[in-house]
Amino acid sequence: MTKQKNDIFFQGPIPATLVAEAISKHHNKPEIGAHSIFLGQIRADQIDGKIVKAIDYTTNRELALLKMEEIREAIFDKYPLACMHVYHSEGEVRVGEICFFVFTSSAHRRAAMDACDELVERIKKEMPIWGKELFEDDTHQWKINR
Amino acid sequence: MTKQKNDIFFQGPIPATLVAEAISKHHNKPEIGAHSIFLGQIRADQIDGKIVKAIDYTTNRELALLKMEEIREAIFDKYPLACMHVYHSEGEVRVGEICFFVFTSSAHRRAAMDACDELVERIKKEMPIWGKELFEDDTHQWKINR
Amino acid sequence: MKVQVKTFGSLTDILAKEFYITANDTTELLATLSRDHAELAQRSLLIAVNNTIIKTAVTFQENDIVALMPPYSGG
Amino acid sequence: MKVQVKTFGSLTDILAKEFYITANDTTELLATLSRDHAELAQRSLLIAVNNTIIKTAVTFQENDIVALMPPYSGG
Repeated sequence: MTKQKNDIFFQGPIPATLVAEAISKHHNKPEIGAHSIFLGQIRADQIDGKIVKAIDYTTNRELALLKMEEIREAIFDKYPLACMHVYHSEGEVRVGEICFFVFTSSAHRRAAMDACDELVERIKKEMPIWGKELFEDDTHQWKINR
Repeated sequence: MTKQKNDIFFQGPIPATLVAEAISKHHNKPEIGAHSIFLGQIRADQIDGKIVKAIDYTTNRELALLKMEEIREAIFDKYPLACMHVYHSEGEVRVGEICFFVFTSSAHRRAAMDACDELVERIKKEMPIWGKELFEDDTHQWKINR
Repeated sequence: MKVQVKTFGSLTDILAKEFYITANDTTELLATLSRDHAELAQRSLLIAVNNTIIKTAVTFQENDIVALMPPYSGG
Repeated sequence: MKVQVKTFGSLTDILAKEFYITANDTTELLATLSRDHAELAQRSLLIAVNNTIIKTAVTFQENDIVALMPPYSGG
């Protein structure tokens, strides 16, 4: 449950209270008019008749944090954002739990919304993170992003 | 602080804990893979040298709820959504506080994100709600949406 | 016809929030109000009769409820 | 050159998570691993040397750290 500076990884599921805390921390920023939030939740996908019960996330942490800095700088250069926060789970996250949290804030809504959208796409595509889909019968399959 | 069924209006600022509660209520929906959230926060805009300290929202409540039903149906027809929730403040909301909360959920991210975006635009444009900007010197000006 | 008028937003700085008035149609209603309140003339207004937004002039029925609304500014 | 190899994602079902191996460059490294693990041949792989993704073959320095990574699937 610890998170170091610039570390986006969170051990296990991301609690809804973390989202509330992140929002509350921005009440003292009078220049903000809009927040955009994306949450990824583990879906009980059915694959060849087997149902996903959890995803176990692993990462190449060093490379991921370097890549995240690169993405962060590019997004701040492109959009007039006040803030940006990203959390991704490491380890096992069960169906119905949150594994991914992107949060952007800006004066006007378009910047926050577009930046959030682009962050989600870039993180899914460019971050060295892997999901192992665990089925109810204790077999597994490696997740493929489409 | 009460909210009736289908009533989107919330007296005063929307607390961050309400966002957390809304998220938590979806943990038992295994078909959901993505949530998109938009939050409007009162910005300390400076207008002719005066600084906004709060916005006082009033509505044509009957017409607003009819319009909201129309928007809700159109959005559900257009996007494969699992859920949609909208809250808008009535009464006074101070700088840094949340006045508007849109929350959409779907199996895959694109539907939730696009529906959230469209809801925000339609609600701002089509809902009979008015914001009265209260300045620090106790004068006011009626908000204009651009 | 006697109709009930409700006003919203910035109009409440000029007119009462609710009042009764006699008029045959929306055109006459607006003319009467604009005569007494010159500031109304240059306003962009939306009008709803019994919770239906109208685009063209509408003839009133007794006890219609007329909402006079400036441009929206929610969100 | 002796290099350290780290594997990720589905590759950990085939190879150890970390091991040392001797190879002159990335091409030789992949050839050696594919010879011993036929499943590797048809895999699409990303390779990072000392945390830099490489697009073409790279000659190793002693103690380089090589990450072998299948397509990402975060989010």
